Amino acid sequence: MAVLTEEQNMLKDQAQAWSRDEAPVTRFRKMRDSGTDAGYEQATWQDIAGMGWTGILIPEALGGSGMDYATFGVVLEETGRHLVASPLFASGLVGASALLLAGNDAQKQQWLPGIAAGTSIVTLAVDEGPHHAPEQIAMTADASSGSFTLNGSKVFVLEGGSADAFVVAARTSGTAGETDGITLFLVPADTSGLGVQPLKTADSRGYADLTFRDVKVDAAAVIGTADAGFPILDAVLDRARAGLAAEMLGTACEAFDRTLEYLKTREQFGQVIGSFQSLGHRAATLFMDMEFARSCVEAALRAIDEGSDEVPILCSLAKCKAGEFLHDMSNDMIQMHGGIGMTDEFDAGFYIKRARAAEATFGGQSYHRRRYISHFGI
Amino acid sequence: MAVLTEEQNMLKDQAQAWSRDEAPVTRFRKMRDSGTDAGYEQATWQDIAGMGWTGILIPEALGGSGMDYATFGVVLEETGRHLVASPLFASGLVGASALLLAGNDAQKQQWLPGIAAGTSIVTLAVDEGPHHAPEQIAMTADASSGSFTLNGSKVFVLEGGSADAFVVAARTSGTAGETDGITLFLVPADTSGLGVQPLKTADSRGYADLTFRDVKVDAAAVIGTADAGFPILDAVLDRARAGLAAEMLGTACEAFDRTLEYLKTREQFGQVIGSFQSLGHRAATLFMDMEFARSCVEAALRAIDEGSDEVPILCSLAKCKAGEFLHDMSNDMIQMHGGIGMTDEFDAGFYIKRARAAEATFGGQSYHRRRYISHFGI
Amino acid sequence: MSDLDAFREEARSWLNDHFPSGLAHRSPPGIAGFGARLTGDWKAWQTSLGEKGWSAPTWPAEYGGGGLSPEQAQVLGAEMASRGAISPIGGFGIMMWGPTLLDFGTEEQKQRYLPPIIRGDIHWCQGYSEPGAGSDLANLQSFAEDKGDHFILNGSKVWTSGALEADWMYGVFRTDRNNKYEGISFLTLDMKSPGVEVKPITLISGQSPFNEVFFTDVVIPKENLIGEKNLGWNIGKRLLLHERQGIAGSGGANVVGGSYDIEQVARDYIGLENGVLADGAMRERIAMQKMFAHAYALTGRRFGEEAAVHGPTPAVGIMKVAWAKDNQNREELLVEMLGNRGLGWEGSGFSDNELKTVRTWLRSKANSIEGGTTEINLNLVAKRVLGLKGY
Amino acid sequence: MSDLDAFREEARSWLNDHFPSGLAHRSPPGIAGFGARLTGDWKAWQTSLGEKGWSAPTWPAEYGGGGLSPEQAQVLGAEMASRGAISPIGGFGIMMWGPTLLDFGTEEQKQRYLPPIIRGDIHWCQGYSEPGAGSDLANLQSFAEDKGDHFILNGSKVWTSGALEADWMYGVFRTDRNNKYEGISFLTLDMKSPGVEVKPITLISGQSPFNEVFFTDVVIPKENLIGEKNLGWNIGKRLLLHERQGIAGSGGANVVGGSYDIEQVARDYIGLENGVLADGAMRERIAMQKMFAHAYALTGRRFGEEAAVHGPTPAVGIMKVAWAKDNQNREELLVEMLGNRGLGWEGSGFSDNELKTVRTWLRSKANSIEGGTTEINLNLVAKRVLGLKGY
Repeated sequence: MAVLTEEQNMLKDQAQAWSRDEAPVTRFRKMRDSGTDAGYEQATWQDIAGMGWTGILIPEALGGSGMDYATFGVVLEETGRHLVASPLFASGLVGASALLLAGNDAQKQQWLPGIAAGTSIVTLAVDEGPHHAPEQIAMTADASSGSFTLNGSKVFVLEGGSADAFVVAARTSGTAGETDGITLFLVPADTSGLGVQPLKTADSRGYADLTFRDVKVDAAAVIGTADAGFPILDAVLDRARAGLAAEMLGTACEAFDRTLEYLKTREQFGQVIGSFQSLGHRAATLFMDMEFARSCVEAALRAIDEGSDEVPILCSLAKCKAGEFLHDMSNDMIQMHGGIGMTDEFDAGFYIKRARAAEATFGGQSYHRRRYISHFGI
Repeated sequence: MAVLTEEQNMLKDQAQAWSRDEAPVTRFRKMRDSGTDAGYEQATWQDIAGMGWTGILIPEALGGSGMDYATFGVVLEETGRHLVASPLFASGLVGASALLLAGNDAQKQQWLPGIAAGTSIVTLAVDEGPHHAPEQIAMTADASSGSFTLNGSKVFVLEGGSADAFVVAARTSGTAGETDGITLFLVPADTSGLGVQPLKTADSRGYADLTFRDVKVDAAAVIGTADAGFPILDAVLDRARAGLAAEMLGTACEAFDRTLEYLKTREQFGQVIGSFQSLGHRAATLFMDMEFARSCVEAALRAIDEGSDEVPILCSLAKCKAGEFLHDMSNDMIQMHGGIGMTDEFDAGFYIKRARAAEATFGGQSYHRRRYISHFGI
Repeated sequence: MSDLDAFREEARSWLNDHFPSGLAHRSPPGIAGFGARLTGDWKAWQTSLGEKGWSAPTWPAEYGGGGLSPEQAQVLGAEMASRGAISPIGGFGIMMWGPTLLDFGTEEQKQRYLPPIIRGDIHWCQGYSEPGAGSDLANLQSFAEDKGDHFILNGSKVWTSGALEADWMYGVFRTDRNNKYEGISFLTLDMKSPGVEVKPITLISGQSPFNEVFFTDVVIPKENLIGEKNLGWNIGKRLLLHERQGIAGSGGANVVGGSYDIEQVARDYIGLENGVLADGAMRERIAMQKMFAHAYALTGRRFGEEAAVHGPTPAVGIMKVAWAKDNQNREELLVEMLGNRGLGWEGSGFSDNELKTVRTWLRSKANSIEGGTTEINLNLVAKRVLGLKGY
Repeated sequence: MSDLDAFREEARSWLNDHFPSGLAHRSPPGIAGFGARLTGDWKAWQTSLGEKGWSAPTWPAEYGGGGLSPEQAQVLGAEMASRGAISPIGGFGIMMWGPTLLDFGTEEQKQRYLPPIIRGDIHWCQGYSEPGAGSDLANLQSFAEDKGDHFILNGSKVWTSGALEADWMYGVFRTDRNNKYEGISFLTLDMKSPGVEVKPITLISGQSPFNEVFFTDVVIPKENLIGEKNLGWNIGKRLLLHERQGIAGSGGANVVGGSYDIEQVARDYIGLENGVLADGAMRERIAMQKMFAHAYALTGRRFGEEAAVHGPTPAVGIMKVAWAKDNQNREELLVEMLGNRGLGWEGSGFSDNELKTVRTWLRSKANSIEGGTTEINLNLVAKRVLGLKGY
């Protein structure tokens, strides 16, 4: 792991201890078994807000602590280990990033203190089809006399069922496939014509599909500039990808640790199964994948904090490498545990379900391979 | 291995004994070290012709034995094991197939007896770029007053330096990328304007690049019908692919057998290295690949003999699966042998060099994956 | 008319009289093979078939079997298949326990156990796996203490398919703690015995036919011992062969039920451009998946042809490994192609096919574990097929 | 002016006087590191550098070294780099044998061996591998029989880089046949001794710096024993650490020489359609290759940063495995993209880059064997990093 600052070390210790003691996977299981639509427990969410993690990125003047993405990553890695369910990532990182990057003062004043306090949940609504494809936005926002009318739908919006407001990417000009003509809007959840349908997903996280039927917002709802929203969206997405990659890294690291522990204790044929070379070599290879994924995730977060030109390429790299490692690790967690790994009573199922959902969110491995290589002119 | 007929069993025994005793890899090495351009020794070639393998496909009336492709495959598998270098495949299978499928009586009478006797070598000249792409033929054949003028080039023509005649695919109409407009010509090697440049390749087989500068042939040189040569070419290529896949299967099986033997005898840390699970499991997986490749090769040859509709799909499957197995096996042959596998003194280098050359010939794995899946409407 | 033709006439005539045509091409209700209780036409068909003994066509008639020759059984099978007549009598009793009993049981045991299996009256479950003994099956600990005329059984079994519905269990149990392999006995027990408790297992894919079974001072009469005491491992192993062949022989179809067409999913969820899948990398991966499945099918056919001439080959050991790999690859591709539509669990937000794909994908993860893990199977191939030492 | 600034001035001034400007940014002739005999400007530069001791900047001045502090050595390195001054004195002597000798040699041995290494007068080769001992290095059989005041050596070594050019060899030799590890001694020997025969090894990629070395009754004086008799294995292992770090630290570049740009090959041999590689599957494979290489580079950098604070981590064991995988994948992709242009061996039918790619591809196959096979390295990671037993 990267050399941490004192502040980061403190937050890491806090996140580690709290996740382990107060929000272990048993708590996630209880939430899952309760069948709640929200995908998280209010008590957990209040704990998180109380520790101030929701305000990590938000300036002190607006109720946050004004720290950086690398620090957020440290926390998400720990919560990711225990599959902690909450809108921390969707609102505290993604929603906040949109406002921080392009919100005007009024928008910031209105929403960021609430995000920091955990009293407002703001999330991003971008995709409209089964695959992540921000350039393919088709949802329309028709301008007339100073207001906009939104029509269309958004799918798989993270924490969509709990959100107080959505950052919505819609098309004010051009057609699907073009990056020009996209505008970001901040749309409160209670706006007339906006329908929210929560989804029951395999990973028990909170997602919702949204429908927009003649949803009217005024010009003050525009984040940034009309028609020129794509670069902002892209920047927000890259922050989301790096943050999610940190969470995924944590999830995969915990799967690795638990599996390694099993390899050291489970006996078959009179020896611990980790002593069988086919398993030991796979564990060593997964260790390599883990270290490589970590390097990429940390480099992406650092690049964001440093304002590097390499943000897009490093965020695609991080999301892809964390995704590859989590994919393989979640499969091998089951395989190396054998039959027990297949039972719902054991936690491996939670890890593989979360794995595939996180992989698909904000672009899977295949998407980010294409995005990465497009930077090399082929 | 498939259940063989009595005839096939006899030929298999003959090919096995002769390859092992008369044409082992040491003989190939001697040919390589001699630096000959031809890529084979005359004595070997005369042996092969003497045993009648050159005439396996050719009717008895024309000097052959009128057997089938499955039988040819049995022989090629055995010669492939020992990397036997000769124009048997290029002429006895590929060249003969073109004439058998679409040659007129005069052409058959003129060339097939010589092919069967080994006194004529006829080979196929199809590709013009670095990758197999029969639809991309750009070489032109301009018709005027009953004759054709050929201009362009052909690359990597198997046994091109030794051939007495070429089956040349050229374009009489249309443009590169279209299947219509291709015509096959039988062009003697001594035709004026035809240049032959032998190549020194890593696998020491005989290949040549051809250049055509105003090469004139008359209408009697057309095989089949002008402009409608592609279906014939495709059928010839499928036979070539299945036959080459059989040879590749033999090459890979020998690599497997030698490696397995090494795993059973080489000791490290006081035990045979095959007892290390990481090597044993890889050997078991390679065994699976070997059995799967065999099933595909045998099915493709059988489909040709039965005139099945599935010839294209099975030939692509066979070439791809034999290619995948040979690719992996030739890599693992070196890795499992360790340092000795890297020395020119040992034979593994011959196997990996032959592997990549055979993989690239008449379409590599990637080409055949595309061709296979195109049959499923995606 | 040959004897076989005569038999064909007999079979046709009997099926005309006894097979309810309304059941044509339908599968028996309940979890296939785990013996649901039948009613109506299905019950009538079960009774006819069972009384005729054609639920176990080649078993000796003296135990209620059909007493048919293999050739006759083939004719019967073809006739039933041609009219879509599926036997509702199956499961462990027919597939594994009966054949094993014919080899290893005493005359008395055959008379006692076989007729109700053939009639489909008694449903069996198989007590093999234990929590502490996964791949190392013989490391089982459930202990049947010898009390003279009976055993007292304590311990537990896991992965017991159909235990909730079963009337009886056969299985392997420890009777000597000092000998790993020669301390195991093959016993049967009535699932209604006091001290037997069954707890269903939910899998990561949802409900399952699997159970845990707990034994607390369960009394097992000595007459329920099959073979000799402490020498039950050989009987148990023989039975396992049937299990592995049964699983790998299902030929690429997943136990949960086939997933839907991969090309169609590609078209619907990724889309074509100029008649070709828009994602070239995914197109290659689909090709690889389909070509592997094709090679698997051709290999199964070839092994069959060769076995008919040369006898069985140990090379079939690779088929179980390949089957698991094929299933898992295909399901991963399907879930990836579905994108966020491949993450649903229940509810109206997803189509039935989407929800089914998710469950099938999760269920497929067991394919490389059940019936011998991929690792164990590769060990077996390395040892038995390749002749390598140390496995 | 700080002491370091003063030293910087001194270094600049000395380099101005002694480094022949015509050699700027040029590599020494001959096989790098294996000590070609130099002439002209190169010889003059060697002599100046060697006499100053700056070919081994941090080695004690009493043995002819530079006697510089690590900080001074860093300054010197930066100054040399900035004017493109490359030291022609290197190889095994400087990189591995000298540092080991400083730890394990007697005063007399240091006085004897170090000065000519520093001056570049004596070129060393390393006698480790043997035909029968690959991954199991300690299984070496070359036997040095103790004859009182000398040893008599018989046997052979293999994979000895630069043996043909070397003046001396250091290496590990068996002195006790009854103890595997505690029966090995670390010896030096003059390559001109009677009974030493060197035979170059041709690789599948062509010529190589490797040799076999045969010993027939070679006399080795007792004074050539480093450390104690039979306790040379620890010295040998220490040296190996340097070798592994050296190989993995070369950072993705192949020993034979870098291959050419993968994107350019893709453009030239496959081609673009609408600015995107025409083959989508190959495009994804190239992306995976480049992303792995990128992750490898980032990991190397991170390990460096962490080591500076927390000290070295055994996790670097994965870097050798990754390096080999990266090289081999890249070379396979290149050869595949070249198609039939990637099958040339020599002659005018192929471009220089094409021919070089084929050789580099073949040479890369050794990357997972040399300096510890991938299998051995995975064992080491399993044992030392993951704490697994049985490796």
